[in-house]
Amino acid sequence: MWAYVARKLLYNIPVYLGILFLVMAALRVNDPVYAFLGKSASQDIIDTTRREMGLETPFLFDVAFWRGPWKERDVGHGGSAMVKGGGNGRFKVTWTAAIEPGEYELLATWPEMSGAATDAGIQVFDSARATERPEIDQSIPVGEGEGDVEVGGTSWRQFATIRFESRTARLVMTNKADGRVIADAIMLRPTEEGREPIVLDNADAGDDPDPATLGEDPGAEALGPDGRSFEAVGNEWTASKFGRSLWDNQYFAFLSRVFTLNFEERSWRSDKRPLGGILANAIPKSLSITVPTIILSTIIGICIALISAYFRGRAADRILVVIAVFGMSISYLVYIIFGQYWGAALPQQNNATFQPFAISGYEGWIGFREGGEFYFTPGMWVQYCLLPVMIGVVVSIGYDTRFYRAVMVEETNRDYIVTATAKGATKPKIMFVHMLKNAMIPVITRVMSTLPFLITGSILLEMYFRIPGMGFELINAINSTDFPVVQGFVAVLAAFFIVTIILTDVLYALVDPRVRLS
Amino acid sequence: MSKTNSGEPVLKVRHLTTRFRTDRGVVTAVDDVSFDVYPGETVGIVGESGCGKTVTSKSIMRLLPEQVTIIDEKSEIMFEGENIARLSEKRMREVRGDRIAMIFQEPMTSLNPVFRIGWQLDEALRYHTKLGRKQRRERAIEMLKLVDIPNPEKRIDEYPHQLSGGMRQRVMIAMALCCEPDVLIADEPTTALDVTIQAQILSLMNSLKEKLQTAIMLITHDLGVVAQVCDRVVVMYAGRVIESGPVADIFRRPQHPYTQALLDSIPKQGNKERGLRLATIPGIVPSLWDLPHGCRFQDRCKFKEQRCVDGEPVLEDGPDGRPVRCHFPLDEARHPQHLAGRHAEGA
Amino acid sequence: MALLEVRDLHKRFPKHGGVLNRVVGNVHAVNGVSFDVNEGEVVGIVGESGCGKSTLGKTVIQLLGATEGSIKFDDQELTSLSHAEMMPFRRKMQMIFQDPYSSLNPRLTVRQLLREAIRFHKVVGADQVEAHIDSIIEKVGLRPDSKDKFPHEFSGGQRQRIGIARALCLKPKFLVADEPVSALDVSIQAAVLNLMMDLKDEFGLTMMFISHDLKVVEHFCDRVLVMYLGHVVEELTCDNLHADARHPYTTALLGANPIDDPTQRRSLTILKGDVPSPYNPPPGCPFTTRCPVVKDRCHQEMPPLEDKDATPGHRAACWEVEGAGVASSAAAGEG
Amino acid sequence: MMLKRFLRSRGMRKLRRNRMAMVASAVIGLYALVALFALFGGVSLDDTKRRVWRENTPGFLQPMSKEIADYTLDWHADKWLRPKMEAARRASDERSRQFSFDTAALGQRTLADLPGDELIALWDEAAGIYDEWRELQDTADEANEELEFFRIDLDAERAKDAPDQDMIEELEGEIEYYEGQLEQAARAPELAADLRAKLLELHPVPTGVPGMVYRAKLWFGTDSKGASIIIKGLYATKIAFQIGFVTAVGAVLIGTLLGAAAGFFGRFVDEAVMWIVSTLSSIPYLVLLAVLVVMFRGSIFDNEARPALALVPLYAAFGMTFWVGTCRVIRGEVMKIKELEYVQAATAIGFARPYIVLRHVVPNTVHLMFINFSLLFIAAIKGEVILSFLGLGVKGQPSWGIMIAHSKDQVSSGFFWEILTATALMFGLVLAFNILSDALQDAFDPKHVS
Repeated sequence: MWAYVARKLLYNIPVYLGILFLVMAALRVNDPVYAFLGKSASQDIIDTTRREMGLETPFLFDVAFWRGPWKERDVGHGGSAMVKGGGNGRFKVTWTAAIEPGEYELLATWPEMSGAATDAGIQVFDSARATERPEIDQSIPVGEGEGDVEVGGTSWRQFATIRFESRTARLVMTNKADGRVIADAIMLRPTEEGREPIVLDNADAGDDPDPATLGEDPGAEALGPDGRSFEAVGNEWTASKFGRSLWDNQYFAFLSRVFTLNFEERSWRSDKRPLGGILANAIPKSLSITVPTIILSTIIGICIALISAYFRGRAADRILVVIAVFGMSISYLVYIIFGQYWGAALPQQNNATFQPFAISGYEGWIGFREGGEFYFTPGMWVQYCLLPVMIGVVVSIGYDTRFYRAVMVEETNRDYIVTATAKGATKPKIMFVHMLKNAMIPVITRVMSTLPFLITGSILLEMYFRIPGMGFELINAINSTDFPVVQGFVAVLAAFFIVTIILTDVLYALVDPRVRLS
Repeated sequence: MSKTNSGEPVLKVRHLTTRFRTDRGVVTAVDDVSFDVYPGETVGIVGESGCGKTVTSKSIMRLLPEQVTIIDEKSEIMFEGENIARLSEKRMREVRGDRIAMIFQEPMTSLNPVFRIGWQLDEALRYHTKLGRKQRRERAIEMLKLVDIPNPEKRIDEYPHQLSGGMRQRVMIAMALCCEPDVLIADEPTTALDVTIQAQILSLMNSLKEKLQTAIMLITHDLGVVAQVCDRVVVMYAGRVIESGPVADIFRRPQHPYTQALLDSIPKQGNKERGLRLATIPGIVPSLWDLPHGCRFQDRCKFKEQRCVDGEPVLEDGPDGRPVRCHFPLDEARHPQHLAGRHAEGA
Repeated sequence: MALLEVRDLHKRFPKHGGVLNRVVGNVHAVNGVSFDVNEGEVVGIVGESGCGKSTLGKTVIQLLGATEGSIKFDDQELTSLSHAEMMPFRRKMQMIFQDPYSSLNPRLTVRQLLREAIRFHKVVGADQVEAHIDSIIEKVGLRPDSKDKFPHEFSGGQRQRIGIARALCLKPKFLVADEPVSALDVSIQAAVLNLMMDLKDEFGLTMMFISHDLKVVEHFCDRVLVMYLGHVVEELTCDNLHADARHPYTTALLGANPIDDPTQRRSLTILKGDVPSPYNPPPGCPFTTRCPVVKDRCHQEMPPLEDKDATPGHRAACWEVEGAGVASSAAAGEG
Repeated sequence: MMLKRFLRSRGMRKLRRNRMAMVASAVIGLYALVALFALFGGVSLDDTKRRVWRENTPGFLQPMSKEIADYTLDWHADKWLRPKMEAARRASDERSRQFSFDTAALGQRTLADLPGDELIALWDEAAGIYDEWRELQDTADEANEELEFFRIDLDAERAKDAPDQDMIEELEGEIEYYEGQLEQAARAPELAADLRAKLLELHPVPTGVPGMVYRAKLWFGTDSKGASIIIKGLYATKIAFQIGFVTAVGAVLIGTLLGAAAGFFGRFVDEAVMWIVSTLSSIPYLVLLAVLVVMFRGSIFDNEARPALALVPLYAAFGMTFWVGTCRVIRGEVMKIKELEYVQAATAIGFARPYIVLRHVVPNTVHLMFINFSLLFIAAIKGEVILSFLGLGVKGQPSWGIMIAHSKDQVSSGFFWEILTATALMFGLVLAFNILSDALQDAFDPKHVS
């Protein structure tokens, strides 16, 4: 039997990974950074926020699937140039060079292409200090613009003169432009005479100048053998000249956090609450609604089913079936609206003496106060949770009764019931002893299959009665693309789901001897 | 051989008629069935599928679902001087399992899969006797020994799925006989079993009948089993009893054409002639919804005459002094060629 | 030359268990069976449930792939054929099934059922398909108007006739009948058996008749193979089955069969115990757990299936049955 | 062809005998007709937005109390007609004046077809009566209020042991004055009647067919924007049918294909399909939907302007989650059928496996497809309600979910017409499908017990 449980566990691991992948991928279709910063934020802020959020590493292997990476063309200086269509600046190239401090003229050259951008901007950094961001009109081919110069057989366009204090010059060009941006070669020509100009071509390869080190001064070793490097971010797939380990991505980072059970990750929303904290106070709220609902509706469901099966075919049975079907045909939301109206709003309106339920909201009824002192006030539970629980039970009774009735009635047709009758057993004896134990198997299946959805609580009830349970937090987190909370919750939920699947099998073994020993 | 039918029958069934309410209207599954069962005797109820033999047995035990079953007022099931057809449900429960017990065809599904053998065995004892837990367990183990189940002490705590088909049928028999009922109704007990296991069960039932003096009402479609085990036979066709009597007479000199045709259609053992064709009965059993006026076997009967079409024959004593329901019952004189070849000499 | 030659056929079903659902054991449904079927002959396969007779039938016509051993049909080895190469043989070898209620597709009328098979194998020209259907239906004794009815509109016996029609419409040479009459009442059983006999003679069919009922096999077949737990324990002709039977299991089977004559009432030979579980068969001869004449040698070695007495083709696999030749040493004995 | 065979099968004959099932299918047919009628122009999107009367008027059964009658009259004259007529008066040319007149129309109830000037003259008269009536109303209200205070003071004064006489006289004088005012106001109802007649003259209720249509629109009252609830209900029926049908067909098809493939071909196909099924079914249904909607946010599907496109996220959401149930059921059934003898017979004849799946296996699961279709139809409709409430579902057009969600606040103020209409319409359709799916299960599934 334990081999069976182990196999089930092994089988569910890929399912678990599948769940996390599905949710994380779905959330990342729209770039979350823009959801937070809006469209207009500058490239720089975008980069820093992206790193804070841990989004700078690729999701899995950063297949920029339909965005397409920088395309390499074998034209232009040094036999190659990189081209990227205009966009929101997510794709950028960086030229880095080790230089002697001093004033330099910056010249650029690129192969002529149709649809080139008119405002291709290059942000120049003096090590970490951002200097100017001149724009080049690449639609005018090099050589035809005024002021273009001929150096070493290729024509260049001078676009800025900058004084550098540090020993590193870094030029960053993004695809935030109105047309195609062409990144080919840059020349730094010192204004003082007698010093050689430095040519940076997109073919140079740096060792591993991690863009994350944009802030510090990349030491010499970070640059290529001749002190130059070129790297195109958002383009790891093709042009990334430095290797990124396969495991260095958001998915595995998250998985490592899950399997080491650390919940320190902070919510992105303003209050930056730790995930563990949110979970800790959300789960009890959800449970205080769904656990009573499940217990009550199962018990009531089974009782009604037993009555219905007992009077099978007679009036009582038909009435119960009709009520169940009628109940199921009304939407869950209508029950909630009228439930809240009659339960809470009406008594309050004509300020009836007996006002049992609050219209919405939640007060802790059990737990530890700040001082660690334990409190248990059932009155609070009645006031805030009993109404949603009753609504939940009323709604699920229709479904439960039909299911359990079908199970009971099916059991009554089994041969062993006829044998028991032939032995002289009374009808209640048959129902409550023979049949009930056999019926436990489908009952367990049903109850256990709703167990994992316990902790998300009834999302609708929580949203409507504004009880900040796990479902409520989850939906809000999703709407505000609060990745850590969403991912954390889904991880916990999926884990809980797999645990209940295993638990179901264990319970089967307890109830059904055939499973235990086979 | 058959018991001498001295004294009162333990079970007297007179004009038993059972109808079912279906969405196509009311249908009569068992029509005016009468027969007796004497103490210590095995009566075989024989007939092809759909002839009402199982409905007859379940009507006696009132195991059919109440809402759809109508047992006609004129049905009489006399047992211990009472018409148990009219008994209240409460009184009937006292009879079931204690005075009349029943075993079924599918050993695989007739036992409750989630309860131990021991629990199910002493359930009847719990209902009908005042025995304490320990005595009940001893009684149960004793019964398991009686039905030749090896090491019963271990088996009693096992679950039904741990036993083979034959073993389960033995448990069923033990369960039925633990209150020493007067009548055991066995509804096709060996049909689902293999031949060798069937042999074991049949011989067990025979030996128990001797030991416990229980009358057995055996429902089957296998004429071999009937010949092997039964003392008297009741042949049914389309819900009606068409012939009954001691087993030797029925097999030797069947009076109803259907019985005779049934016997002929069984492949003979022993001397084998190449390419011998079996006797068959043309046509199919009439549907209970549109029964023909007159004799129900008329469309398939070789000896059909106009009288068979006009009126239905009544179950009355034929030339051999045995009840038969046919206007022209077979007898030596009129149908020598049919009866002569019947088992004159040994196999 | 025999139409069908089966040599040392094995069929094993893997049993899965353990954490990784690996194969932890094998059920030997068919365990080294060898036999021949000559043209026009009817060979019976008899045995209790779980003895592998159905599996043998399905493996012979390649419904199930054989694990080991060779099956030669018309002198062509079947086990190595691809799906396409198997096609002509599919047509020549057909099967009749047991349960009338699940052997016919409930959504197809009789005409569609037959037309589908005929057109697939192009048994007759496109224009004669209807005529061919009518003739087959008439041959199996069904009313012509039943062509456009659904299976649920027929009785058990009639459905078996449709099953037979489906097999015959391809004009096969070899027919495997897997318990064709077991689910029918005695009178209908007789009618279907007669029909099968007529068709055998008319079409000159060679048949393999699988059943658990010895009376039916004795009546219908020329020769019979008695199987027990995947092995053939005895092979003999049916002419005088009762007298010829030598293997203890066969005699037990015959003895346990209640014959329909009260005057012949005799105590049925009782075999104690149950068929052992196929998951762990007993060592040596499989019948050791129930055999009335078991010796310790039976536990050690599996007795080979060999000729035991003068009558040709009468073979038995049992140490206790004196061999026709010298006291049979282990090595002797056929394949 | 397959359908013909299916219709003649045993199950369908049993189904036809089940009266309840026939009634249910008739009801569904009726709903389908309404949906088709609405689809082919019967009820257009802006029909559902056009104002027919004042906000939140109750439906046909509720009697009009006096206050509501006065309030309605006041709304009709002052809030509805006044701005239109004043605009018409100020209109420079004939065309814009006519335009103002047209805006005064309430659905089929247009202004009387008299020349412009006469209309304005009529309106002036009506305005005069209205002003006078209004004034009387105000004085009456004020008088009542004052009287109440003074009476209290008077009683209090009298109850004192040393009542101050001149105070009492003064109070009695005030009371007398205001009672006089009330008498004058007694004429108010009469004035109201004149005003109502005048307005009817100016803005007559249409007769004949448009009259019937107009009255029909008011049967179930109007919503918070004055639009007819019954029209919104009918349009929502179309939406519900659309959502239910597309989702159910899509889910059943995907579910059947994958289920049949997994069930018949087993091993790898089975493992892969069951992995997807387990993954999708272990995320709570609403969480998955919310995530999907975030995926579509900002895309072309996410704007009110094009309501048809706004449904795509809903379909995607349902599409991803609903097929899972069908897939499991069909897979179980196919695995059972695969072992049956008629499939083995087909293999024996030599048909290729895919042919056997399509010809012999899948047709025998048709009954399960129908059962699942009706179950999923219901699930889609009920799912839409919840999604619309959470703001993730239908956008830009009325649906039952939108109607129920919007009516949340109306309920607390006692106005139930919108929520009851939506619930009643939905109840009818969902109940019919429930009964039908039960009947289908009885007719086809031997094991199922009603």
